[in-house]
Amino acid sequence: MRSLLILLPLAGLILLNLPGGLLAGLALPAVAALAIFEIVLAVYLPTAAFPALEQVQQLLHLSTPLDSLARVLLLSIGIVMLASLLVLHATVKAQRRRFNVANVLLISLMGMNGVVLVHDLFSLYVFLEVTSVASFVLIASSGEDTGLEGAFKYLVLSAVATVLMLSGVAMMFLFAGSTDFSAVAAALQNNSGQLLLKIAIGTFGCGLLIKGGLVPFHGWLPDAYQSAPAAISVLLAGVVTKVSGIYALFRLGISVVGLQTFSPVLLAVGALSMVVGALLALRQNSLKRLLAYSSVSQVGYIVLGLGCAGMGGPAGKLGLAAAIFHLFNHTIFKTLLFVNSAALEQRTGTSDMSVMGGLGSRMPITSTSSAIAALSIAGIPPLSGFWSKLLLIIALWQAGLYAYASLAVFVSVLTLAYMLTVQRRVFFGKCREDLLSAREASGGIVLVEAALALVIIGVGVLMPYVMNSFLLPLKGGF
Amino acid sequence: MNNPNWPIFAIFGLGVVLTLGVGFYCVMVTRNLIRALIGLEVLTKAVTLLLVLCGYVAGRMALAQTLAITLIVVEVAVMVVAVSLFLGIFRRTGSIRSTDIQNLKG
Amino acid sequence: MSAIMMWAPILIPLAGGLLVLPMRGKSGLREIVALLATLANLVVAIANFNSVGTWTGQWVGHGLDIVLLNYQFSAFILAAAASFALLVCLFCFRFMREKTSANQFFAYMLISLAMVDGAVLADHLVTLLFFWEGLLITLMGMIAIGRPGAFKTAVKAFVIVGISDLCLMFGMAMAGLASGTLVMSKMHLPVTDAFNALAFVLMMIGAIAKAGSMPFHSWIPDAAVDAPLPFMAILPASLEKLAGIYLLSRISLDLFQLTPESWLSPLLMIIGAVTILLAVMMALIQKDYKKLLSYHAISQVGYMVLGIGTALPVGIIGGIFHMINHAMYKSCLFLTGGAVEKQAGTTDLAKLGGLARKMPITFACFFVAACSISGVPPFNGFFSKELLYDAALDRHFIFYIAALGGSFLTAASFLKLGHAAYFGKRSSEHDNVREAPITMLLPMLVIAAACIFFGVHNSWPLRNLIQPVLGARLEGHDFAGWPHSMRLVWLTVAVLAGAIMNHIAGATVYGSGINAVDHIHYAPLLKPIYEQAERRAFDPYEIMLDVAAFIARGAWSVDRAIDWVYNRLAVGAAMLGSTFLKLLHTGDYALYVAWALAGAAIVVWYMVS
Amino acid sequence: MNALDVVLVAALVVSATMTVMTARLLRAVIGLAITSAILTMIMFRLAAPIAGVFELSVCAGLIPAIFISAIGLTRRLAAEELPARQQERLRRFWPLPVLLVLAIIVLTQWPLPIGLPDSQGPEPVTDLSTLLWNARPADLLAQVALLLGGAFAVVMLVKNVGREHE
Amino acid sequence: MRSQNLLLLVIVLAPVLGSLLLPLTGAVSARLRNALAILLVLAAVVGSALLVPDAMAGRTQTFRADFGLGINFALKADALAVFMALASSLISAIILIYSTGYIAHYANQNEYYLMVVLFLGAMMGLVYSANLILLYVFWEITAICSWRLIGFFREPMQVLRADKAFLVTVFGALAMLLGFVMLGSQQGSFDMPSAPISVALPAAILILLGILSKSATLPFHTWLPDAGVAPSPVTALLHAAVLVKIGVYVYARLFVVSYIPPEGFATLVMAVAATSALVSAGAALLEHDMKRIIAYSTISQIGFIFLGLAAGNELGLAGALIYILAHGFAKGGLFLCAGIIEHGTHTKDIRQMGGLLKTMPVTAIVFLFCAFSVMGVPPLGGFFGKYMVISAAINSGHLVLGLVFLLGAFLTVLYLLRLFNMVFLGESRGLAGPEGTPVMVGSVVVLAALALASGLAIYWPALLANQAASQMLGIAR
Repeated sequence: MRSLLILLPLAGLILLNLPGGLLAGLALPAVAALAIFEIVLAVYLPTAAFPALEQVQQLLHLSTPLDSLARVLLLSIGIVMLASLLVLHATVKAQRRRFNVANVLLISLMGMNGVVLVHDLFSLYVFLEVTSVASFVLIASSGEDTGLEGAFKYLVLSAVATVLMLSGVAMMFLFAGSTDFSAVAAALQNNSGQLLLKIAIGTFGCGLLIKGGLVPFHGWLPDAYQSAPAAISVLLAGVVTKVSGIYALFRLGISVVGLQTFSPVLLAVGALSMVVGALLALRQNSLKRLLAYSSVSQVGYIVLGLGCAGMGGPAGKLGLAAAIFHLFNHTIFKTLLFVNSAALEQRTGTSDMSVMGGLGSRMPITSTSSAIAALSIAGIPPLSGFWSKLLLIIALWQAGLYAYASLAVFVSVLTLAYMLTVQRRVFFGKCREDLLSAREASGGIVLVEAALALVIIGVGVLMPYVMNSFLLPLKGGF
Repeated sequence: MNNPNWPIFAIFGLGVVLTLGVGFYCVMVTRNLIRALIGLEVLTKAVTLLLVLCGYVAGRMALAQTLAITLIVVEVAVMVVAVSLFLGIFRRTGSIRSTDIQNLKG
Repeated sequence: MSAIMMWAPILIPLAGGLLVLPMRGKSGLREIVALLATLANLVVAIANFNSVGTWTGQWVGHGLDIVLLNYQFSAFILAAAASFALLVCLFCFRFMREKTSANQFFAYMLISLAMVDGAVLADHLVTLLFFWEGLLITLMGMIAIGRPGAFKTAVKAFVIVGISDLCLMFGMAMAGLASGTLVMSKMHLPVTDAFNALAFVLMMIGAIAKAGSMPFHSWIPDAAVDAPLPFMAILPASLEKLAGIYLLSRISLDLFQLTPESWLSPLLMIIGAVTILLAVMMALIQKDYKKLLSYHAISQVGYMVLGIGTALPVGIIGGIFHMINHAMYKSCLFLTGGAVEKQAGTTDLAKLGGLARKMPITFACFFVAACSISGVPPFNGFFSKELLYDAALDRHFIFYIAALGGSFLTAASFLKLGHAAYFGKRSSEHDNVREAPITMLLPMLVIAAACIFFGVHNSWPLRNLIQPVLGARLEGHDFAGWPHSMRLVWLTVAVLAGAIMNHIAGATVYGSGINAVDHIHYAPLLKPIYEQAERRAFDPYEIMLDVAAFIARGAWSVDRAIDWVYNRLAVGAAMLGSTFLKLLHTGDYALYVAWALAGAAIVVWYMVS
Repeated sequence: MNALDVVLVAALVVSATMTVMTARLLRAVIGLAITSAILTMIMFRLAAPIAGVFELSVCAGLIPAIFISAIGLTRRLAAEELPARQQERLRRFWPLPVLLVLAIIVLTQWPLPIGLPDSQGPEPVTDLSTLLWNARPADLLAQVALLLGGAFAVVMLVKNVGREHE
Repeated sequence: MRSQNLLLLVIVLAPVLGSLLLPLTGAVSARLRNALAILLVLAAVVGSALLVPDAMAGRTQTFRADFGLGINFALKADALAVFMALASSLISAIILIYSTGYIAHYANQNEYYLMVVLFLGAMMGLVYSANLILLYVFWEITAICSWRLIGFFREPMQVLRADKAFLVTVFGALAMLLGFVMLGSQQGSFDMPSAPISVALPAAILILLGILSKSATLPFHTWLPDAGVAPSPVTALLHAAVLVKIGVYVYARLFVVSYIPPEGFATLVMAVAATSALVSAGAALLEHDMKRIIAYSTISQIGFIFLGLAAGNELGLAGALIYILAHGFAKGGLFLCAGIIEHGTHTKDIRQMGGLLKTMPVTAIVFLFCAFSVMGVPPLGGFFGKYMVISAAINSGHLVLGLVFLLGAFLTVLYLLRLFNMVFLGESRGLAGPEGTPVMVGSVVVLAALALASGLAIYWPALLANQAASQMLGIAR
């Protein structure tokens, strides 16, 4: 089943580009169909029961091919891809560009699926590269010079990341004689004191941190997010960096290296990202750039949870659960925020907040959904973001990481501050004269906004059920 | 250091480290976008060498060659994209200087 | 004693008041209702006079119950209050006829009466406080319905009395803690330790502020001008004095055991002496009938406070006797003022004159009351003052001199008032002034008669009403009859004679009664002080407002400083950090690569080490 | 220590250094090709002939060609700017050889506690084509996707941009 | 499951879930929406009232559903909760009725009703909550609602103030959350313990920060006067009836009922409250903005409530509860009066007002009566509350702090009368608005009547308050 996730996009890609352009008109529906297929697969894949987080415990020897972490990611990829497509449909009208972008989206989809599914370090690298290449093209697809600039910076940093990762892969390969996760994991256990392996873990990890855009490896991220076309920034922020950076880091930590070896690094980097990202987001004029820094900050939370997981014990398990949960939540609300930004871009032609104001009355659904996402990202109950942050804080506290827990708590204030700035400058307030003619965004975007907002509220309010089915397996440790 | 391959690993490893240094230095220092891409290429060379070297030392030459070939293909694809971006930038801005692509900042 | 009778003095006026309140317009019904209510109240008060009874009711819990106790002292005060209320009501029958706000006046008056009755009957501190503070609203209301702008004075009165009532509240809470009970008849606290002394002082503030002593007096002269005149007769002149001095006596005698040795006794005496002198000095120079009287209403409180402050039986008896005497002659005086105002249309002394012919009965009443207040034998004021002199001299002659000096000035000011209003040249505007109607005269006459009765036959009130209050503390003394010390009587007479001579001299020099005391008014040292006082520079209210404003400015700066921390400091710090970080992001990818490599170097170094 | 190995490594490093330091971009690209050629030799030395061939054909052939065409498209500019930038580039790049020498000294004089694994026995699969086609099919698929991505990059970024300008 | 337990669920969920229907209803008919909103709030009133007999009998209703990790949906209705719920829902209902008159001419009414009813629902949830995390959830829902409501008029300054209020309260709330996490780690669950257990000082301080920020007590108070830019019913709701009482309620719930604070903690709280009472009273004396003055007054009065709670004896607890009730009525009335005045004169600057007694006599009288209650003048309810808390402070041995509060009470008299003076008395300065609509005036009259009734009929609320106080202290009656 899961090989379909890699094969189908490729097949689609080839079919769409058959000579004569017979099927060219089906580009968008094809991608949409694949995304839906992916969502369905993620939810209903029969190999394991969905609420199977107990498997996290067994992840170190990875008995099942598809754990719930991968499943969460597949689900996120499907959802975000669908959202991105709808935004693409609404924002890009030129048929040719639409077709091209849809093709590259397929490449990206395949790359991400590959990243999630493979169990080989080198294959992981290859698929990361597929995802990245697709991203470069997508970011630059508008042809604007900012897009090219952002893509080029991403490319340079990504190449550096590649070098770092490959160095790590090579050195692990040296010891394991293979690049398979289990073989490398075994080699790492048998050769625990080896300098080269330590360097390898360090460089590979740093490569992933660059891909994930964590401070101080984040330089490319705001530029790329800001400059990407609306639909692409949705995809980038929603899943691409999560999959290529954060998921790979999870995978590395869980399946290969053992989180405990570098959890202090993760904690420090996570905390730094949290604070720096939030501070940077405070003073931005571009909504997308602000959201990009917000991503940096929120990814910091996720990595903090991952670091907490490395502390081991029941608190570590809770931390891992919290990190995965926050990863999912962040995917949803950050996607929603970027869709909001796309809606604004559609109606005002810019993402510069200094020319907006009081659009709440003109774009009620955009405004409401954006408020919901903003509150969720700031960790205000009863929305989804609160619960993941809460679990994270509980985990950090129980792991004895009091300073990190306090920091995580108080960065929420900064988060709320910049999110309120967005609300204030864009939606909440008197409508500007020149924006009185603005309308609600087009149907597809509104649909996405409403759906994602409902997901946020639903996960938040139905947290008991999410907890029962998703987190309770860890209760024994509490 | 008991491994019979140690001298080979040491000398080529030194080569890898130095080449990596050259590449990173180039990427960070140059203001010319093409030269930056050349720097990245140098980096890739170093990594390819490291991969092959590790395969050689580990006695996994077949796999190492496979990986190296894949790596080369990836390298080509990335470079094609990079040069496309470069050309795009050149056409839009008329410049090949990295100082001219600093519009996104702050 | 039945619960109904127990509650009747409270409920009858209250019901009457609530009934009257909606009666707008000019119907005579409200006067009748008010009259009936006060009459019924008097009947009840008399019926209750000799009975003793308690009533206890669950209220808030935690020992905060309603406890009423009717005993000799409270019955006496109730009866007195009821009498004055009835008389003032009668007076108002005509006086308030044309006023549209009369319904409010009667309502407030009746409710005030109910509150005073409740406060006097209360045997539980919280019950007392409930009624005591309840008086605030009616006080405010009664002043507010006066002439336009009176509301400001009402607010002033409210602030002063309200703040002192808060002190009373606090003192009560302290006393309750010290004694373990809030039931007044069970409290017997020594005032030796600081805690109890503070409690006493705070409760005393409440009591003397209600009575109108300095430094809580300054609303009274303002109210005299702004409020309807019967208000002055009923509240500051009688009911509030009754209540205030009643409470002062209770806390000095029952709740706390005030002894002459305690430092609180001189404190009270000093307050009393200062009040006597300063207020009468102010009274002396007033050019308005009502305002002059109002300063006397303050000054006379000084005597009572002084008397009770001596903590000697003779002083306390004198104080309480002076309280009832003062209530009589002062309400009588205010009523004459009311009659003059009603008939002559003004109370400005400069415009009045020669009214003795036109309004002989009013003048007669005025004369009796003025003699009483000046302490002329054999009117009632003379006897109570003699007791007070006795007590003051017993403690320290300085207090005696203050009291005597007060008497001198009192006499002088009433000579001036009488001369200016009832004699001297007659203004042509007042040609058609006629004697007041009978409903107004009757109360005055009754009170004037009572003044004479209480003076000539002082053994009745003293033996039946006042001396029992002291009970065992009286130690068998009997202060009825002619004063013991003839020496003091002669001194008093000499002072009165001096006052008359002073007046004659002044009136001759300045040519009119109203200016008879100008030599004091414009005396070298006093003149600037008087000027300042007229400008309210010494008004404790104004001073308190200044102090409050000072505190407020301090608080305000603290508040703004805290706000600055939020609005400027916190935001500024975040913005500074943000700006700094933004500057680091130059947009140069080489820099970003350098960061990433540096980060990687640190991470690898950490992993290796 | 084999002298040939030292020569090869030295050649590689010197070639790479020359590549990044040379004044003209065209020469830099040629330097890159030479570097690739040296790497090919090293690969032969390390018993990786097939990968070496790929390296030679792709990295010494294809990639320089791409670069040269790109430089050709921007030649006018590169030539104009050359004299002005030369001084600056020298200032930027002179520390590189110094740093390299320093690094060589440090790395050779400071023995790092580097351990190598023991021999891990014979390789399970030695047939390259089996490995490439059967063991790593995902990589192959990814390569296809990557190449398509490159193609789309050219289509979207080079071709279309040109068309918009026309 | 007994019907009372389900009733508990209904009280909480009816307004919370029902509020979400309001925008939909509003799309159909504004009148229907208003009616539904009032109905939902009345459901909470009636439901809470139905719980009174049980509460009086000392029976505690509970509803719980366990969700793991110690985060449970647990509701509990003891006398304290019932008292608080009844007081706040009753006041909210009146304010809501007033709103139908006040808000009728503004945009965003759907949002307004949604937020107000949701707010009340969250308040109910908070009051009945028996789990720390559940409490926190409802706590923050109220913050969200107040954020939207404060910025209701959408002017830049108002939105900024809304953000400020939100940020400050969230800052405190997050500190509190950290405290909760500490407690949770200590006791292994986030359920409030049935028998009080002691709590460490850091956790207590952190939780206190949250409480202070929500209750607008020094040094987190300045958002409250700033929030006076909100529509008057909202300020009434936030400042008077519900929002600021959340803090004191949680103090009572946590530090009196559920946990034993460390030694000296109560004195600290009292000192903070005393400073707060004094500083804000002083500020109120200098302020010129009508609603800011009343807001400062609220801050000051909250100090008195804290005094009663921190005194910790039965008298103080009962007094604080009565204070909460009386202050809710009176301050609600004051804010709504301010709303009528603002509606009529279109200004909040008292220096421009004067002589409004003539044009707004009913408002003036109501204002005065509510002010009397706040000052503590009998026979209004504020009298008993003030006496009881001050007495309790003295009884607990804090005489000096009591004297500070006495000074605060003086200033209360001064600033309220100054306000009355400036607004209603004196010469008119050209601003002479008409009396409000009948609904608005009727609402304030009802509030004033309740303020009066809460004093005259103190016996009945006192019964419940005393029951709550003794239950809080674990004294069997």
